[in-house]
Amino acid sequence: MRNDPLIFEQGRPGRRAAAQAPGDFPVGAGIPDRFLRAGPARLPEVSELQVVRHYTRLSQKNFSIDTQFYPLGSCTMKYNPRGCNRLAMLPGFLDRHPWAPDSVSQGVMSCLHDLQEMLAEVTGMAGVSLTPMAGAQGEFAGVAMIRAYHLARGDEARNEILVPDAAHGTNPATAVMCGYKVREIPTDRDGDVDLEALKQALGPQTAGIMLTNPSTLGVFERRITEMAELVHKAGGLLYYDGANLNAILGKARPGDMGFDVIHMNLHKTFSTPHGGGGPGSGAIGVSKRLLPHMPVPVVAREGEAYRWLTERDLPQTIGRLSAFMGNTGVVLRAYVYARMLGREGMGRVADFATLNANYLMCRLRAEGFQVWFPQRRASHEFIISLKQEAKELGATAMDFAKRLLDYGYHAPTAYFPLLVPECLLIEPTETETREELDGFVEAMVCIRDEARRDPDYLKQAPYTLPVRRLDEVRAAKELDLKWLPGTPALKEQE
Amino acid sequence: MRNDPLIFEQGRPGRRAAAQAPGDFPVGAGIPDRFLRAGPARLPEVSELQVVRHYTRLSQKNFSIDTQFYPLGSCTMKYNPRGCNRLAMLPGFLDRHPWAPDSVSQGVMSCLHDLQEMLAEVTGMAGVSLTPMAGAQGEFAGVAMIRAYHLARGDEARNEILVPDAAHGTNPATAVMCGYKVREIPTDRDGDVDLEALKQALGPQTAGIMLTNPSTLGVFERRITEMAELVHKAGGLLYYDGANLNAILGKARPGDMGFDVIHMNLHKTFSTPHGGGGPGSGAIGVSKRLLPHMPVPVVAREGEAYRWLTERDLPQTIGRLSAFMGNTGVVLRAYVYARMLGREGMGRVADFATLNANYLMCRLRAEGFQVWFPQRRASHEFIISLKQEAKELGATAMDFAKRLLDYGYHAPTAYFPLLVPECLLIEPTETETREELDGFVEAMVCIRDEARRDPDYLKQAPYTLPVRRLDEVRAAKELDLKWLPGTPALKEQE
Amino acid sequence: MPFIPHTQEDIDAMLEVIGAADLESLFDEIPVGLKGHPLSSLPEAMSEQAVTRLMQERSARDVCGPCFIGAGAYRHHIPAAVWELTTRGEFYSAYTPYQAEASQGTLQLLYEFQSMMTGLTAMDVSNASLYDGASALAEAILMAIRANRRASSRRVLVAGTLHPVYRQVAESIVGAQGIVLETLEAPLRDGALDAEAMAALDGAAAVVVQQPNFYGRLEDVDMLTDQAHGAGALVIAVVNPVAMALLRPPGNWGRDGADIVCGEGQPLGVPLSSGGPYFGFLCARQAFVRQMPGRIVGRTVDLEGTPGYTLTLQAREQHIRRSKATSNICTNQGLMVTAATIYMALLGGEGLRRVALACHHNTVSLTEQLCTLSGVRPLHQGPCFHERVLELPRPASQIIERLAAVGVLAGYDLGRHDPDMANCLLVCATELITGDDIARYRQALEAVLREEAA
Amino acid sequence: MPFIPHTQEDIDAMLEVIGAADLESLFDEIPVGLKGHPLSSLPEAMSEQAVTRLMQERSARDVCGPCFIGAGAYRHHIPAAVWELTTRGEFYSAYTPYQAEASQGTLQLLYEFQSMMTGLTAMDVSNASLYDGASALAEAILMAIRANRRASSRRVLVAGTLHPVYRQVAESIVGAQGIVLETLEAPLRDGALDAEAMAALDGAAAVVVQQPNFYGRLEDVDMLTDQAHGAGALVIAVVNPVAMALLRPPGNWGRDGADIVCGEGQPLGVPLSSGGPYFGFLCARQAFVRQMPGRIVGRTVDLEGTPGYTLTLQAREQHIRRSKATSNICTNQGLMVTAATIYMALLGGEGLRRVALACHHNTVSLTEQLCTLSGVRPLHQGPCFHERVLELPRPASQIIERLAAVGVLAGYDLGRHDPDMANCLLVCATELITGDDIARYRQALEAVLREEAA
Ligand SMILES: Cc1ncc(COP(=O)(O)O)c(C=O)c1O
Ligand SMILES: Cc1ncc(COP(=O)(O)O)c(C=O)c1O
Repeated sequence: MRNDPLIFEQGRPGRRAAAQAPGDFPVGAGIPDRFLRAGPARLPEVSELQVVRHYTRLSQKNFSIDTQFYPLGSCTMKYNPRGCNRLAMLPGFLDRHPWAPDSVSQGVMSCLHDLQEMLAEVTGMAGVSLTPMAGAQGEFAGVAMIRAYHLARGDEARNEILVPDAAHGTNPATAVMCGYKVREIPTDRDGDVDLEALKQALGPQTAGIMLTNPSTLGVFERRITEMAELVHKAGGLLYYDGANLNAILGKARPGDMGFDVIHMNLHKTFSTPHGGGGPGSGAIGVSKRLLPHMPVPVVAREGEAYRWLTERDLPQTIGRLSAFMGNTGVVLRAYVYARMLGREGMGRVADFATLNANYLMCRLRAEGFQVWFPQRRASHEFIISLKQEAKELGATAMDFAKRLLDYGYHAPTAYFPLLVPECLLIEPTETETREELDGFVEAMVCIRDEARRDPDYLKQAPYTLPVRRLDEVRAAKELDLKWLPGTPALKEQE
Repeated sequence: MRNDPLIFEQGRPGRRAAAQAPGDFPVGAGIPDRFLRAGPARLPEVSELQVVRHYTRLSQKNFSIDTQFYPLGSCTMKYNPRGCNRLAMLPGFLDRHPWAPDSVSQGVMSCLHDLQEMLAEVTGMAGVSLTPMAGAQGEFAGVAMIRAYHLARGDEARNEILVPDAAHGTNPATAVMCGYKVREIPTDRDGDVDLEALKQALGPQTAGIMLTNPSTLGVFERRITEMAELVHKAGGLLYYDGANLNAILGKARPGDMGFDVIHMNLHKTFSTPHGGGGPGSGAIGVSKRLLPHMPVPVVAREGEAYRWLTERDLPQTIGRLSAFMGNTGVVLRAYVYARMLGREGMGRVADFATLNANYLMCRLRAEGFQVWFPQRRASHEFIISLKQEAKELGATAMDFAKRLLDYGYHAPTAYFPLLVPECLLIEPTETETREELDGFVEAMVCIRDEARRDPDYLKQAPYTLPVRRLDEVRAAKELDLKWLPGTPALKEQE
Repeated sequence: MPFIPHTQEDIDAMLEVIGAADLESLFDEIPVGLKGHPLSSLPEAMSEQAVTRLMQERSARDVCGPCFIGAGAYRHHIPAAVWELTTRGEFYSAYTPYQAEASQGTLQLLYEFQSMMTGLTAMDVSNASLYDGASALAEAILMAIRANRRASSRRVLVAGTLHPVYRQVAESIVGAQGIVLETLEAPLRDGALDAEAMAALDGAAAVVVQQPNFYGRLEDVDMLTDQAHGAGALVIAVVNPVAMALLRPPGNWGRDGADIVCGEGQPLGVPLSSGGPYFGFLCARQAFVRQMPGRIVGRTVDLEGTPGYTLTLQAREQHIRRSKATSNICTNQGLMVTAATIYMALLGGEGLRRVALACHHNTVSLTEQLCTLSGVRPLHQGPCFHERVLELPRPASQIIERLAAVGVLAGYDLGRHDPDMANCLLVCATELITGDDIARYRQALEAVLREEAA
Repeated sequence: MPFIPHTQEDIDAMLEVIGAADLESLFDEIPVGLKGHPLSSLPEAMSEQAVTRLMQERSARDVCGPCFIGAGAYRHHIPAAVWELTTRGEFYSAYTPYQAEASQGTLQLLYEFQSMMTGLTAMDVSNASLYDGASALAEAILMAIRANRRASSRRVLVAGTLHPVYRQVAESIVGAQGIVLETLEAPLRDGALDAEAMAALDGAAAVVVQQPNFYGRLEDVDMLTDQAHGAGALVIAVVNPVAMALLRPPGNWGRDGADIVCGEGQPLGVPLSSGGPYFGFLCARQAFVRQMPGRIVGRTVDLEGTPGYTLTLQAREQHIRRSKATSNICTNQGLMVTAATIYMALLGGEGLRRVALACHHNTVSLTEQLCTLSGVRPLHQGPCFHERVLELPRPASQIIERLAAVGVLAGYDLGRHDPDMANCLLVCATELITGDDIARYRQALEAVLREEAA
């Protein structure tokens, strides 16, 4: 596979993409010398063709939804409709300044308002704020609102957030950022939260609990109503981590389950792209009691006109989480997607995400892989454990993951949730065909055969990607975090 | 390399990209049954994600300017600025119906008019028509005008077009389409047209001569003025095949050389993309005497307003060559490019195209490759012959071409012009860096070394592409020109 | 220096390798008198920023609002995926796939395109595009002359209901080769050909029929095809590809089907863009494949037996056969074919049928609505696809201008081609037209008619 | 069923494999009472065609013409190549590059981004983005508290000239952890901090300084940095990245340079888009690298010794360290970083310097022109970058509305944050503003002022 030198290494002093810069103005008297930088900033000096060619080639080295099946559990890597991208990038949306007066911004505001309403309806919440910029920031907003709620009632002793041991890392990290202590609640044999443990953990120190349902174990928390009652009785509130909303969209609503606050990952359930790491949108929905604490701004409709609600309108708000109003462009993509799904389409998402997951689970089980909760229905995702393969063949979940790449499949999420040994968390999503799922099963079977024939072979996978397996230990030990002039060029590859 | 089944093979009966079709209307009484087709058209039945994934993956199997150096002689594969693409696709341009009244089309018409003027100036011609849809159609228009000119003067005996033996295949093919006989003129030892032979060929039967200058041999026809005089004296006209205009853009003008008509390949000199085969634009320029015969429509400026000139304005026109006015979208790209180059930029194209070609030629010569006209200056392209390598090592131009692909370089044009044995026609263009040229030289040297070590190795190249060398003979013998239901799926590859 | 990567250091070093003193001396073979024209009328260079502003301003001047014009170019919904994929650099900036191994993406796509077009037209073989519909007809006529070995004449009969511009283009292109186009005129009843028209057939090498025809009317293609074949003429069908998802495809016309099919590919995912780039398509019987103009892709295998795709039958083409080629075409409309292939894959047979039906349905609504205005009536009564001729109480050209001024693009003025039809307007409504659009048109037309009456 | 590929046959076969009777029974673990809410207020599904029309109509309602607003978001020229490349599927639809071998494209790009940002700021290390500039400041403050082992306090001093919304966001985020933000107020001379302001420093863990500051003014960053360091506080610089191509970068402020640098990345090739998605950047000294929030990419080798790229120092992050992570951030703003990296590569150091200079130059012209109107004058005299405060004879809010009505976006109303500044307007002119735009602004403002005076 070809080597692509760093863009810096392709530069030459004085080379420029000359069509892109304006003419050269003198600095003038406006800015005294002492404010100016001594030399030019160290940026690449390359031509426009070099830039286009370099980044086109780099892009080809990525796996992506647009090129591969990506059954990455907890991440909902489904098709990102191209229509959403194009419509969110219409000039009127793209060029609007965030401080443009409401009077000349009714178009975009109407979209945001519509989406607020749609999300409230589909989650069963009383109000929605679109400002959080990703799931984790939605979590922050949610827990901050829980805190604001208790404090507003003078209930200052609550200093603990409960988190199941299967929870995503952002949950405990968020609780801490909001000033809380974290208490872990164990999972029972069947994959549900251990209700006894929960009861024991609840108390006057309990601010709330963060749950996702179905959980990151891929199963629906069956006693959710009971749990909600317990937590509420203890004076705590329930937070719904909406990363798994795809599993129940249009089928069941967190609000009906008793949750007080929810964040949605619009970049999962509402199909906005992940962009190689972001941006997302972590829109939050709240029950009535948290309405006063929502993060601002939020769009309100007054007669035919839309206007921004700010601190003035919501004096008890937890405040602002971004300089403007969050990731509007992402939100617009989600809005277009929601309109294309419509009422009927919402439930179909859950239907087919669940169908695909259960089908894939059953097929893998039939091929002899260990499904972790075999007695349970899969939600939109499920777990298999390669404990057996690791013990008998020395082929770990990591080895399977890396070898899958050679077969043209992105690896499922590996080693999460932490409590299942050698696990793969597999989420096929609703937009994949049955043939694709069958191909994945076939690849898993082939890989196990390879492991049986030669366990070492998998250890060295992948074989067909731009690089072989990378030395991550070295990366962390011998930190090399940026290019510097004079650094030796990358080793030449053919 | 992965195999991508045909899009048809990925379909299932009843599968659809449902967001893309309108609702289902009844046929109604409007169309009686006997007009209707019996069953649905045989098109793929696939989901939107399948389509996006399939064509994204297919695209990655192509070489292109955006990913590789592409020194394809006679084709001017230079950087296609992305700004040209974006601006030609602005909604106002994209959505305009070709029959929209002039009164609401002044924006696009002003661009076309500006470009007509710019092209006339840079080629030294009196008028320009943008309607021909590619070089070959420009040639057709040009030769048809020559014919119209003679006929209009009652000069009906002229039935022959002269074409140098080095000419591009479209030249003789065009002459025949215009009803002419073709007479070939040989090339002399130095790469110029054999002037004696030309003199002998000229006569009252001569309608004209088709030339490109610099010629497809990569050298400038030095006695062009003399040739023009000879042809004109014989009553013939001179046609300039502008495929090589990149070599002299802004430096010398065909009009000044005595040409009566020229076509320009806007998809070469003016950097619009080749799109995997097209579209192009073969705009033509004419001297005063051919003005009345230009193909319509053409944009005229009257005061502040633009209007289309049609058959009514140009009763002696050769007529229309397309239903509307040619490849407007391509022409707009060329216009943006021309505006970005501006006056100064035109000459720079020729300067650096020529610098790159001469540098590459000198470096290859220094490495021992046989430059075909070593005593000549290269224009924007030049020829090397691998006669020696073919004889001594059994490594043909074809073998070098195929092996270059493995090195990440698109092959130069091979076996054209026909008169040079085992030739590669190499055109680096002005937008490539010196480093890229050096890399190409290095690859050529390596390949020759490989041939010396093991002549058979090259015969099997390429090795690293999606397919190995293809059986073209079989393709032509056992015609397989379309997918049919039930055709065996492609052999599975890993 | 936009797009030029050379630094001064590069230039100096390269000139040294060449042994030239300066850039100018690289042009020392060009006679001095031919060099150095000042190009003084050319404008200064603009940055991308500046030219962006210029083009935005110009494009904003042009009215594109509800469009009821057809007459050869049709505004359809184009799924966003089509052009987001088509403009990928690997499609956009690739050359003609002569190096097959380095062009499998484009080649497989073209093979799929050929498969789709033959599916749509029910023909045996398809090429990989010609310039546009009108020039494709010219090529089809030349091809028919080559293919019809039985006919000795160079006479080709052309339906009087064919798009008149197609006729003009065909004449411009085939005229020089001594081919004579005659009109199938005769009783032009209700905007479509009838059996009597076919009397003129005798000895013609080919007949050109358009379905739906220029007036939007459906022709009795079975009868026409059989009669032509009976007289020894080949049938050249000019068809709208979207209509083919609904209507009987030329391969199934009459007893034996049409012989050559061509048309404008624009409706398949290509934007209006002032008339181009579009693409012409051409399909034919297997027997005529060696007479076809344009590129053709075939499936073959590589030296390991892996299937792959390559241009084939290149001996028909100018770069091999030169003056004996089937056509002079070289660069075609590849990128448009890329878009069309993706479009057809997204729509599928059923989706495209629905598009066709929605167009038909909207055109019926449109004509019904407009014909409630006094003085407006349909000129023909027979079945139409998505266009129809309306007779107005005033010249269509005036009405068109007046409506354009209020942002409605009313249709195509038939007076352009026939002074007798000066009051006739050809209207079209595709699936993009909404009830609101139709109401707006009706209202604007009503206002103009009332005003003029006053 | 948009986006669902299942045919009825697929569904039946799959249910059989599962052993379920129907789709509904796949949800049999969900208590019955929780299912089946009718969602009656949701609208019906729309086709892409219909939603395209809807969005086109809505987007067309919003005025975007000449924009003189800045205040944290800036309209710059974005080369077409930036988003044509950024929206390539392989960038657009990829996940976070946890599987390094399958993500070398994104990872190498991020490594290049880190190299560019450290080049621009003259700092040692950069992360691979945070959400936006304001939230990046919050993270920088949390990081400073962790990093400044010398300081025992959780007091952070914030320049009174910092963007007030940044201050609000930082408070929303760091407040819960007992961190107190205090204002560096004192003599706010001519819109910038002076030495006296720094008296309050004692015992602070960190100082936050913005360059250029909220009012567009250039701060005396050398003095501020040295004084802060003298008092044992870390210096957190909030900077505009375009300005950094022209101004002294934080790594070179004072004797030792700033300690942490953050800011809004939007000016680097990211469209305004109503405020997001943008991206926050964060750079720091090498010593603090393990305290950084967000992802970091490192270069390493594969098992054949080939260089490659991977996420590194993941032990700082929530997916490994959970409640002890440096931040809860997971999804960041990767795609915006892709755009910014391509933008910086296209502009280069020289190009970006020219952009900065053109902005400065245009802002000087703008303020000069507007200040020829009676009653309009600059509030501050000292050096500015590309924003300046103008004092008007009326409330800025009124003027802004009036000008918006004629399509001019006049600036930012400082009365939002400070009633004393109700007549103050913060204006900005980037390189996109032309002389015509300025003339149009001046004319419109003149008309409004005259009218109101009358
Ligand atoms: C279960 C769960 N919760 C929360 C998150 C955090 O969301 P984000 O990455 O948008 O911050 C994720 C995302 O990976 C998740 O899978
Ligand atoms: C020398 C020459 N003439 C004519 C042509 C024909 O141009 P086009 O392919 O645009 O029809 C070409 C294109 O390859 C060429 O190289």
